[in-house]
Amino acid sequence: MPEVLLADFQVKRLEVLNEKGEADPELLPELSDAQIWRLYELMLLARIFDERAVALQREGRIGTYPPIRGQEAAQVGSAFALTKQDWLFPSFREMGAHLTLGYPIPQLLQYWGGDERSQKVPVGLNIFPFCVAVGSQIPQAAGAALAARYRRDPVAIVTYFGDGATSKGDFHEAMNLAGVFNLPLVFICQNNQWAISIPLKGQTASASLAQKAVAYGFEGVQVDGNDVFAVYRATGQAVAKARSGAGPTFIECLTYRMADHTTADDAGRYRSGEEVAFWAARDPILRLERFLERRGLWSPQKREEAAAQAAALVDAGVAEMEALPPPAATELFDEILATLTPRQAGQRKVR
Amino acid sequence: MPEVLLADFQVKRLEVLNEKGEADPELLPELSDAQIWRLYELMLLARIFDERAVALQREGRIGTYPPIRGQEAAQVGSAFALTKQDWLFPSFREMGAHLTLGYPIPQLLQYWGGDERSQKVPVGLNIFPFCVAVGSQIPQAAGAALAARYRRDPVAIVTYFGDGATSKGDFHEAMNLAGVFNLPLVFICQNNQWAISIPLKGQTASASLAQKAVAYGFEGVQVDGNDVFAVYRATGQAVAKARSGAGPTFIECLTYRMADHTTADDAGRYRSGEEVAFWAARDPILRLERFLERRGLWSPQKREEAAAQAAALVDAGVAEMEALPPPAATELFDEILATLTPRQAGQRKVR
Amino acid sequence: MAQLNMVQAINQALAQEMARDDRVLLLGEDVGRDGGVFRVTEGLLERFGRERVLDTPLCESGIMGAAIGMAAYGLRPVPEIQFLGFTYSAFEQLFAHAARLRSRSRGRYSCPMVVRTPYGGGIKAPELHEESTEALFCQVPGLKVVVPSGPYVAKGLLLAALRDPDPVLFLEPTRLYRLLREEVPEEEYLVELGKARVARPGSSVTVVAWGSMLERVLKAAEGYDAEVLDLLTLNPFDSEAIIASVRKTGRLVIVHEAAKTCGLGAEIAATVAEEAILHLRAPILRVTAPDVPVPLAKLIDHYLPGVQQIRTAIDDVLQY
Amino acid sequence: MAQLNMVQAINQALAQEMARDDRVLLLGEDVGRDGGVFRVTEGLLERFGRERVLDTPLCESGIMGAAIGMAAYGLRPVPEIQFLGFTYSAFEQLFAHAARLRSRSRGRYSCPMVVRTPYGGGIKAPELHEESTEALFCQVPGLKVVVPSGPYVAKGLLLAALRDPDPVLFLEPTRLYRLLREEVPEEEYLVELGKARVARPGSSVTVVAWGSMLERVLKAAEGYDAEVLDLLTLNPFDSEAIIASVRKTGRLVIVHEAAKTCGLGAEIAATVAEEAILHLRAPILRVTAPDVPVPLAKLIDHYLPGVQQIRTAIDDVLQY
Ligand SMILES: Cc1ncc(C[n+]2csc(CCOP(=O)(O)OP(=O)(O)O)c2C)c(N)n1
Ligand SMILES: Cc1ncc(C[n+]2csc(CCOP(=O)(O)OP(=O)(O)O)c2C)c(N)n1
Ligand SMILES: [Mg+2]
Ligand SMILES: [Mg+2]
Repeated sequence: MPEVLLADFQVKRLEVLNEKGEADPELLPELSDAQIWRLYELMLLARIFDERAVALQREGRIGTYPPIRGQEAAQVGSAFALTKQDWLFPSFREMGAHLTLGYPIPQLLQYWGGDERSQKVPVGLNIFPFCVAVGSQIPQAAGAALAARYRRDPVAIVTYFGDGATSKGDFHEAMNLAGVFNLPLVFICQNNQWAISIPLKGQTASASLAQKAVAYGFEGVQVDGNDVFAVYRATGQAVAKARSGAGPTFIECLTYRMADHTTADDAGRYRSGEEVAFWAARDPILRLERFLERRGLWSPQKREEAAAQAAALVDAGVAEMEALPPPAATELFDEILATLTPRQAGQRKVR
Repeated sequence: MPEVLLADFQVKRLEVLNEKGEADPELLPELSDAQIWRLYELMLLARIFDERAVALQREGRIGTYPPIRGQEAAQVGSAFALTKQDWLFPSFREMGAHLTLGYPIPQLLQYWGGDERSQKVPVGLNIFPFCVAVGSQIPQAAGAALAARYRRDPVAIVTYFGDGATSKGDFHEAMNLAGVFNLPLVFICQNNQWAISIPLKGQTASASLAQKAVAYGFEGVQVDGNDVFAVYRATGQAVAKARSGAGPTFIECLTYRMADHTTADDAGRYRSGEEVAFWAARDPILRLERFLERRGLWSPQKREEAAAQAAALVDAGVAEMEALPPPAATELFDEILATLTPRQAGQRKVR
Repeated sequence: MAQLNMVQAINQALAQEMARDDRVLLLGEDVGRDGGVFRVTEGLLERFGRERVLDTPLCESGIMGAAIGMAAYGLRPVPEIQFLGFTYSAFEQLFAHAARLRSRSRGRYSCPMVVRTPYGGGIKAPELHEESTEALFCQVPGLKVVVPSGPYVAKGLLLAALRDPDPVLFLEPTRLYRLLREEVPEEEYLVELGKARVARPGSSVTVVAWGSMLERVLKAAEGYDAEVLDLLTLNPFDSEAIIASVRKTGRLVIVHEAAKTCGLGAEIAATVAEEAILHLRAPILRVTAPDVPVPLAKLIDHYLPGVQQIRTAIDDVLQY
Repeated sequence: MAQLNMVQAINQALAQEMARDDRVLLLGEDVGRDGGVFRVTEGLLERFGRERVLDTPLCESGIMGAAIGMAAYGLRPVPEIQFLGFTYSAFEQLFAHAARLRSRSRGRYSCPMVVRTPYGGGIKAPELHEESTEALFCQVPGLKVVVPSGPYVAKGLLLAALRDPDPVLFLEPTRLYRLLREEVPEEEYLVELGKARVARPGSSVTVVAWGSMLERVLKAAEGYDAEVLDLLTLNPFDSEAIIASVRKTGRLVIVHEAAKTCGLGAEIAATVAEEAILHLRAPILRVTAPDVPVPLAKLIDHYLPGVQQIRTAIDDVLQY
């Protein structure tokens, strides 16, 4: 009758590839060498795209841009586990996921260039528009998952968000809906340990984000987010579970935002160079290179070649983006409603 | 390196008094017989107040009213652990807590009679107005706790809400703030297992509400909410902890809403008579009576006497409430702003 | 033809559209088992099952967000928010997402959904149960706002809203739910969105109203040669009909139960002051609630515009 | 006297009031260590410590709710919402609680707080960073809404807001943050809330504007005998000053960067059409953004009203 134990919850962390590039053979996902090389190429592409985007912003050729440096394993590894039938509800800092799913580079750049027209996601990709209002995409993903379940579509709905987003009511309400309706939904939290200047411990007192799933009655797991295999494995399991109707999963990818919050930010104001250096040494691309090297698949020259290829893709994307004519003023009125209101139509006429 | 255990969380349940009225001697709070009798009187008062309020509504003498029947132990037991210096942020269904703290009966009835003027909480009681927007009082309690901490006031801030409220973003944001700032805050969830027609399992997939605290890095505990000693003990510990600066606590009082959601509701539409009967047999007042009887403190006649006293108090309250003159139209403009805007002042003139 | 009240008319419209179109589904607090706190969705769970009528947890923002995701996926969700006063916490989803999904995705996704919610005062309910803040929503580009004034138009407007390709906020005047019965055809019919209805023709003053105020305006208009327009759609509102009437009458009174400042009456008045000022023979008067929060039951009748206030305004513009 | 930009003027007002009154404290995302994303609160954490300048988790509704609790407890919190577009999720707390706490408690509690937020367009930032939905808030009884148009008034208005016994929404036009410098006295001074300022006297047309539009209106007014009113407080707005000016000029143009429908321009026009119609010699024109969502950077200049549009409207009313 006294204090009784009501429940016991264990929260786990998945690691596959260590700093030295050694993989746990039991946990290493079944991926061919070609697939692993593809992961590497995509991570490099993400890195090079990101560097170029930052440079373009500095040159005034695009607008404010949020770098993904350091999060390539978390983004590429997770998106690699998806198919084009799955639905993706991103925040604004998962360009690595977009690239992995084949999102056109010019269009990504066009978005950060502030061009409305870029927001039309190509048909064939079930990706939602970038979402700047932190966390607000998460309940929308829950709705898509309800719809998919209603339609009996064997797809997974995936939503990305950051550590900061977990503080918002939207995250909570969506997690709760996912639990109650046992939705085919995968929550991928890019815990890059910062929300602009707020460090993780200023964001939550919980020791991990993974344990937040306990509140909603479904599985949460932390993965080493700089370990592309761990991310891929956890996501693969979660999407398979979702597609099979076995319910939602929350995945915390513990990673690090190596660059500024955006090009308008100066992270030097609020965090130490040592911390950044600590994480730079844990660069997810380096780690995969060490693994590949152990397998005899990598050399500095191979990197050069892959990087050159990626750079060429990005170059072409930049050129294509910059060749676009500026939008006309009437574009303001495009796709506002299926049919403009009389007042809108009148306003359009005088533009 | 493989799957590692990140953390282990145990969620506990506190029970002191069993159905037969036997108390665990180790856990029984240190309360004099007089105090225990006072608890009993307050629970009876809450019951009788509630019955009268429902009757008044049926007779058209007050408006829609949300009964508290079945929740007397959870409300009286928790409020009994507070002092008048503590701050209370209620929802709309804790009249038992109000009565325990000495809130005037006429004023409670006046509120449910739809009279603005009742909302002026008496000076000397740090109670916030009733809050109908479910959950929205919870972050406000977090703010008061921040203020109390800033002022170094050794007080506890307490907020009440239901199981339904735990689904709302406000609950989440406030719990998270409490964790991050280690606030002197006690969250008391009246889990009466229903939110209008939504049963607990339609509200959340988590096995208990207590485990929700895991997400925020602080202690959550379930108590038998029909056990006034368990509720008092848990609340007493939590408010002492808060006052001493040791941070927040979440208390789930597992109880049952024995009546309709409000007088406008018909619970027969959505729940079974058996369920209601099951819980009626677990009436918190009955249980305390059995305990008192074992101690030789109770008899049917003593109940009669106590009930008659409580009824007299309620009668007097009803009479006082009904003697109030109706509010004047200009009351619409009272206490809207410290100084009315010119437009408001003009509107007031023509009433 | 059956005599239905507004609750029945709305219920019938929902049932018919759900039967016709399997993309339509309902979600919200207590919409299933309980049939809604006003019984508007009564019987629909039994008829269409738990997958079409979803009882949700208590989370207005989550409900709205989920409806957006459903709509984008190809469904036509009908989220119910239990009272207009509880949409405030869903405002971000409604304003920044539902209304903008088409534009934010340049047409790749759209958001055909009908948000239903009881609206307005006069039912002697607790705080936040009698809000009439329609103008907040009329300000949102991309969102349509509709208010029926009786059972017949309720059914036709709701069917039109359910077939609209964009999001519609459907405000149901709570005071009218069971106040009046009208002949409501069993078969489907649409009342076009964006068009006002001449509720009563007249030639010396135009009175514009909607929702539960219409009934009071019609009472007040007795004995006057007043033209009463029932706006029906608040956004986009039928400025053409208003201006045509004002051209004829030269006088305009606008009646709404919301507070005055920045209410929809302001937009109507401003539109006329911009586009038809030469036709005005008197100031444009607004009869509204005062600029204070909606009070509790005992003061609500002092808050809502009454027949006498409307009459006074009509007299004022006529005698100007 | 120092030449300060608006960021510096606001920072100075905050610092001075915090030094004077220990009830004043700041909370919000990145307001501490980072000094705010626009550096408006720079140096205040260092000067006043972590208990007076609180870096919060990312939760706008929670921030607003917490500020209410602090205010009720006797403090004077200054919550910052990082951009106006992110207040939408805090709407319930602001609308149903902050603005009503005094009335809901019949004066037992009050809510003296100043919600600061960057506001308006023209900075080429991502979505929801350039909203100008002031009219949503002007509709809330119990909430004051203030918009400075330059560094001098920014300091004086903010100090007045910080001493106001009720909640004030203080909208800081982002485009102006560093656009202009003005002489700003070091010592404290108050600019009274609720009063408009004649930014430029004139006699043939009244132009009302606020915030970042004022600068454009002043440019547009060059060469005209236009009286330009800088509204400064949007709720309650200074209808007396507007009507007095319109009595003189007989013509009114209202300029705001928000979309037209249900913008604050509507309320101003409606008020004049109600109270001063006989003095009008021309329609009341509104120069506003179109009724579409605020676009991204490449279209923002097509969205915001420009000098030429304002001139055209002035010409139109003058030639009417
Ligand atoms: C609702 C909302 N509040 C504030 C902001 C401003 N803001 C943009 S990103 C950001 C931090 C987000 O942190 P996190 O969720 O960890 O994502 P990250 O930036 O690290 O990818 C903030 C505060 C916003 N965009 N949306
Ligand atoms: C934000 C909000 N949504 C909906 C409602 C309508 N409503 C009133 S009480 C209630 C259920 C609340 O359930 P719970 O939190 O468990 O409290 P209980 O009624 O059981 O005391 C609902 C949905 C409301 N008042 N506020
Ligand atoms: Mg982050
Ligand atoms: Mg409950």
